[in-house]
Amino acid sequence: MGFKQYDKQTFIADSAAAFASRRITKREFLRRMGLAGIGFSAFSMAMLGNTRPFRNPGLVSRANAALPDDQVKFLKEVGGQFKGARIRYTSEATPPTVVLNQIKNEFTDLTGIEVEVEIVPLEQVLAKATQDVQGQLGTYDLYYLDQSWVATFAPDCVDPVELYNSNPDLAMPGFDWDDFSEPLVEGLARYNGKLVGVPFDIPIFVLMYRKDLLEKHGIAVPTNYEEFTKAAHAIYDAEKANGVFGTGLQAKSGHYSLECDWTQAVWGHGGSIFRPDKTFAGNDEQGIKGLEWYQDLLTVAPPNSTAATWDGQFQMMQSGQVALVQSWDEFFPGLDADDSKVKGLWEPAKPLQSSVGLRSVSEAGFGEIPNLGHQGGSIMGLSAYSKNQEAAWIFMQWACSKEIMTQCTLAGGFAPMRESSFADERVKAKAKVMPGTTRHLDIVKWTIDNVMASEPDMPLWAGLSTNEIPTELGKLLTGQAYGGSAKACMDAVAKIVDSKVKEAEL
Amino acid sequence: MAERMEISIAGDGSMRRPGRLNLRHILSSEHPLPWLFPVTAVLIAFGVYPLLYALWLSLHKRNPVTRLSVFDPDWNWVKILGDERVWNAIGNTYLYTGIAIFVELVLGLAIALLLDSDRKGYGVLRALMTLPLVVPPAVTGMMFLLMLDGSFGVLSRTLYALGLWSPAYPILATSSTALFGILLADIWQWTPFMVLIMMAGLRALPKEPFEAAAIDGASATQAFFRLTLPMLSRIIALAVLIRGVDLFRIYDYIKVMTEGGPGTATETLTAYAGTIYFKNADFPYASTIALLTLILLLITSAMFIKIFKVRF
Amino acid sequence: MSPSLAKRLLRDLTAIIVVGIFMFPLFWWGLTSFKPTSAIFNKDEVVFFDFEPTLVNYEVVLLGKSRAELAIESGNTFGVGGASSYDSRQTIIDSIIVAVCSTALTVFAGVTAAYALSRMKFRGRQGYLNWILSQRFVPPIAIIVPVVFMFHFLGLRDTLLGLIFIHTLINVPLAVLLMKSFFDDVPVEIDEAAMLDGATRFQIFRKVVLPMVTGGVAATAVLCFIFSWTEFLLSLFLTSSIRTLPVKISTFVTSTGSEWGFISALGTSAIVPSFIFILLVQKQLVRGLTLGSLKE
Amino acid sequence: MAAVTVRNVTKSFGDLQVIHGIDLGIEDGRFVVLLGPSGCGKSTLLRMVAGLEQISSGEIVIGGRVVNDLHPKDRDIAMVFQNYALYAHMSVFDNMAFSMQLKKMPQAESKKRVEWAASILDLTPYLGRYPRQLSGGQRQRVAMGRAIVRDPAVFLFDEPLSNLDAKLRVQMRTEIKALHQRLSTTTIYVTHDQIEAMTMADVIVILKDGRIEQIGGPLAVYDRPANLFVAEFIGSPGINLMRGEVAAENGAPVVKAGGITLPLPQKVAVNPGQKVVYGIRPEHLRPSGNGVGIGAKVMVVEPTGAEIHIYADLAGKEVCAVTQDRLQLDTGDEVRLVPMLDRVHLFDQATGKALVA
Repeated sequence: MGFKQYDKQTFIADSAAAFASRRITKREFLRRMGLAGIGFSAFSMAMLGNTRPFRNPGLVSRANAALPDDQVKFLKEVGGQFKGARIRYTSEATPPTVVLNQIKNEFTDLTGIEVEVEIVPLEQVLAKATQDVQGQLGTYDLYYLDQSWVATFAPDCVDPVELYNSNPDLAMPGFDWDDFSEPLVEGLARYNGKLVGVPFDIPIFVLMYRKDLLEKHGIAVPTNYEEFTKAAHAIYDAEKANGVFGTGLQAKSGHYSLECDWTQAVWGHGGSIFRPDKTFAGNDEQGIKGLEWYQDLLTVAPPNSTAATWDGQFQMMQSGQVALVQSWDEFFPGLDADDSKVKGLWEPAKPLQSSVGLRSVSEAGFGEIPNLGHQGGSIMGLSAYSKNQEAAWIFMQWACSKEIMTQCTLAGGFAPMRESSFADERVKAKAKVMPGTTRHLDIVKWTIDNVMASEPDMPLWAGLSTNEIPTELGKLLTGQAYGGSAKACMDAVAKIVDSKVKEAEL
Repeated sequence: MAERMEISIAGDGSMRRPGRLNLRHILSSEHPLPWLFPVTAVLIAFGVYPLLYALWLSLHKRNPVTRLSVFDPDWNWVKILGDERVWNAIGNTYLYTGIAIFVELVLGLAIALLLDSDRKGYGVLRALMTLPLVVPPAVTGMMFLLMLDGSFGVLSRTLYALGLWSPAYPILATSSTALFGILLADIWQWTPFMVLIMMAGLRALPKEPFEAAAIDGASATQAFFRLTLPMLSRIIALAVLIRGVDLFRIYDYIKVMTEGGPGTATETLTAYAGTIYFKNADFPYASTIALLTLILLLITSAMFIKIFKVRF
Repeated sequence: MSPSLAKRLLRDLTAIIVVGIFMFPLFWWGLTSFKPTSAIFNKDEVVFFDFEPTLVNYEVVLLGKSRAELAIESGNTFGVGGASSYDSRQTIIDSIIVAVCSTALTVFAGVTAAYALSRMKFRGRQGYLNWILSQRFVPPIAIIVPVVFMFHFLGLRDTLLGLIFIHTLINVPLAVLLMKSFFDDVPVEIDEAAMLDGATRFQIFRKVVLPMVTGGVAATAVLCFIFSWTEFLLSLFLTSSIRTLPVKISTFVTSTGSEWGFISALGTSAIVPSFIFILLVQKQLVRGLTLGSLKE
Repeated sequence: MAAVTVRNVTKSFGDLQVIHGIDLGIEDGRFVVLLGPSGCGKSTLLRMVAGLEQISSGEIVIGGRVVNDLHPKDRDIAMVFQNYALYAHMSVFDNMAFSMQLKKMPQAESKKRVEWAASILDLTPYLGRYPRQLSGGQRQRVAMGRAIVRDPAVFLFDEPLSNLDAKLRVQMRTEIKALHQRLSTTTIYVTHDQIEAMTMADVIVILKDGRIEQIGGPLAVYDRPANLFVAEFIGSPGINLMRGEVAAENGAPVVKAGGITLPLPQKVAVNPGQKVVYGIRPEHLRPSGNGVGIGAKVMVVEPTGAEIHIYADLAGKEVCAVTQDRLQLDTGDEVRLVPMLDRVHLFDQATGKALVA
């Protein structure tokens, strides 16, 4: 043991501290890390070069370290019965899943259950999960289900609360179902009265703005859609010479991100996607107003917005290209990352108010909830066709337990699902400008509790929201069709959507 | 006769009577069957069944709510005829295939002529030229996505700086140019393939006709158009066929770079099939589009083979 | 009558520039893999060399360094024992196994069939050849659903063997076509001479004709290797825990950002094996790609 | 050492019959040349003997054994191909030893044989080389060496010299002949080159359209062609042919052709009025210096050294005369030509068959 473990640790820690306080250069830091024999691990990545907004795990304790004793005992004893089982979970690379993938071995340490997390892009998750349920193959034990698919997969998942109550032998002590944020359970996980899974991820629209730029030009933080437009134009006019745009959009044609932007624009202008009679409402007066508002924003956004998804939008924000964005809260920790050009310059704010008033749930269709905070949450669902259902169920309870969920939040700075995580002292301690910051979470919690919106719950929605609607929107926004007329585009979408709904006999 | 060596080649020999079913003969190496068995087995096991299944799927109507498929042979095939996006995709497919083949062929031939030299260093250049071929197409797509990024891409930025392009129209985000952005990736990756083929063609050309032409006073240009091109015509036709088949089924680049967008500006048949498959999970309809692609490809290539008398 | 020096220089220059243009994307890609994110996405300028190079991307994808590893090193951190989802060592091994085995299988099946198609006369030969070739026309997307179901029931889903089979399926038409052209180039009298010398068909194939087309076999093998190495769609759907390189790279595109550093590092690494292969048999490859169409 | 008998052999490719019932007996030790224009079926016939082509009907007997259904390797034959068909990846030694290796002959034995063959063919210095390192003639010798090491009952040659240049061809021709005289193995040799056939053959078999036109010794087929085809095919420059009608003149039969009168030998059995073709080989058409003979106008004079070829217009027909006399003739000169009567060939116009006994 030449270079003693202890020495190594102190050396790393010292180097890191030195680097953090800019006493040594990056290169010197990397050299020292190399000397320490760890190469460039997560730590140096966190310090040096990140693309992921949430990727700032910091140095926190082991995930299981603070797990209550009764839960540890449960995992060891009950989970231990399924030692050797291998369960599989397919998911998009959302922040909680990525963290979960990193810490899953701690679960294996306790139970002996092997966990495989298959991370693939969003639509592949859909296709793979669809294939799995179509053939009832049982390839996956756990599904990642985007909220827009919940209706589709409702029949294929086991209701977790029912399972918890009906099978006390496998129920994790102290799980505390009531701790889950009520709007999330209702808005994300429940379909037709059935709980399809456990809320697992909740990116939600909030307003984010460049404090420095707004102050520089004496512009107040916008609170509604009209003010947002005005502020975006003003900044664009003043800063375009510096390559700074008013806003940045995730307007990639044919992509779900565009649909999200559009949906929020429609809701914010008093519209909705569907009417109670299940016809498409995007082409009514409010809907068109919303779309026209969005078209106008494109003129002050980087032209590349029409090729950008959330990924591109985040790059615009992180590189300092845009000043005002209403988008996913989960970008926020990345904006405070060390490699961000705008560290500490962004501030979160409540989502924009609607000056015309929102449409009520009863005025919309398919369980759609028009509101100010568009969410793209997802749930973890337990497959009804799983061949290792018990083992998977135990893993699901571990992954969704208070402590582990809090740990995930701590690791990535993204919004938690549980009230207790929001209140956790460790989480609160990170509410400052730092990698993996949680300083936006107050706003996020307010948004979830008060103005969280939900897209329609309907089996066709997965297709409509990722194909038909954003494709036609893309035609409009990139000038392929409709000659810039929002009305023409929305009428065309209405025709397509209505015929699909009719065809499906919904 | 002293040097004559005694030898007797005995042997009853294998009987080779035509038209008689002789198991021993069929299973011997004299019969084609054992030779063709491995390929046939692979194709039947993994090729025939999936295709028949796809056909079977295309004859079903899928209910997105119940997820049940009911036999309704006309449903998808009637739907496909009335689907504007299919017609748009057919147009895009042919456009994409046509442009890519033309450009890759012309460039490939030109570069092959340029690099066809025995002088020192040209071997290295030729080897480098093959490099793009080994990049996975999905990665090529990402590579060009990054380089063509309207805000940060090196190619976009260079074009802006040279005043050749306006930042207001990002190549991949503008419906009239997106297809060319994808073509750029395709051309980058596959022109080297054409270079290889054309190089082989050039190297195999006989010298005499060129010497004769030079004596007849033909210029280099004349010799190229009157001799080189006609003599390469067969290999060109074959190259076009091979490349065309792959281009017609183009998927990776489009998927990675534009997903068929903006709007439907770059949506080819396979891209559309992919969209229906992945996003709408309408497997029967996706199968129908994929089969339509296959049918069009078979017809097109059969016509091509006939017209240009391609031999393989 | 050699061209003037100026002309030669002009040609050399043009050749270098053209090849340079084709090399640029690779150069850029490689460069990106050493860049920190801030140098990849810089709103003000395109960053060429003005950045602090980092090896972190390679260490993560090729050496498996991860956040978790740091956690172990420092003893008290979060996520002990976790695997980095960017560690691609297993991916590279799996990719090589799949590509090598499917290439071997493809070449074996293709070479034997091509020999028969080149040398033996039997009814339906042309039809059979057309059938093999038409397999290459099938869009992969058409067979995903059936193959997934089929593989599930055969137990081949998410196995290396399944991938090997499916890559063999998509490559075998090309292998047959290529190898047939190579066999066609060998005069049939060779077979006849060997036959008179007392060789059986198999001996003729094994001892006489096959050794004469080793270059062709090499060229075929390289193409099959490349196609297997780069295949994306079917690999994606037939696997979940096994990941081939293109599939793995595609998972670096996430909901909150694409890991361009990792993507470019693994992408650059993925080029190396195929390029080595291609260099080894470049001559045969050039020859092989003509598919015998030069023979009059 | 074997006789070869071909009995009523036919060959069809689909509907196309290419060999029409051929009968041929080849005695042991003979050198038989199959001669004919391309497409006459000579190669097909050879390949059927080799077993490389199936026969459609009939029988082939080698050394008393019916070999119809026998695999080529079991027919006790060896064959030399036009393109040599050497195994490019094997050395000269291995090329020759291959058949013995297949039979698992002891190494020492096969080595002895290869060296024996190599010494016969002057290949000893080249045993370690590969075919690509050899000249055309050497390759041809390797191909022959490969055949002779096996010491087969029958050698088959399929136009073995046509890929060689003229000088080499003459040389190889002699070598093959010498080899045959040395080994006395039954040989069937296919060529379209009549000189090869004439110089090498014991027996020439002339084929046309899948049928045998004539079988005979080289001089026999030259001097006594059985029909017009053979007469025309053999000989260079070719035989002069004139269509005409038998007439009697001064009590002697003559042939009237295009206004001229061609003399016939007395004994010929023809009837006046019979339509015939009159044939005379160039060397039997003598220019006369004394005013007798048939007048013709010189068109071209070609001295070859040994002889002079005179092409002349004879009543509107071009004829060739060959003489060893040093005649001073120019284009346009009048020359008188005299056919040697005992060398005249007469053929029936309708059947083409020879009329002179």
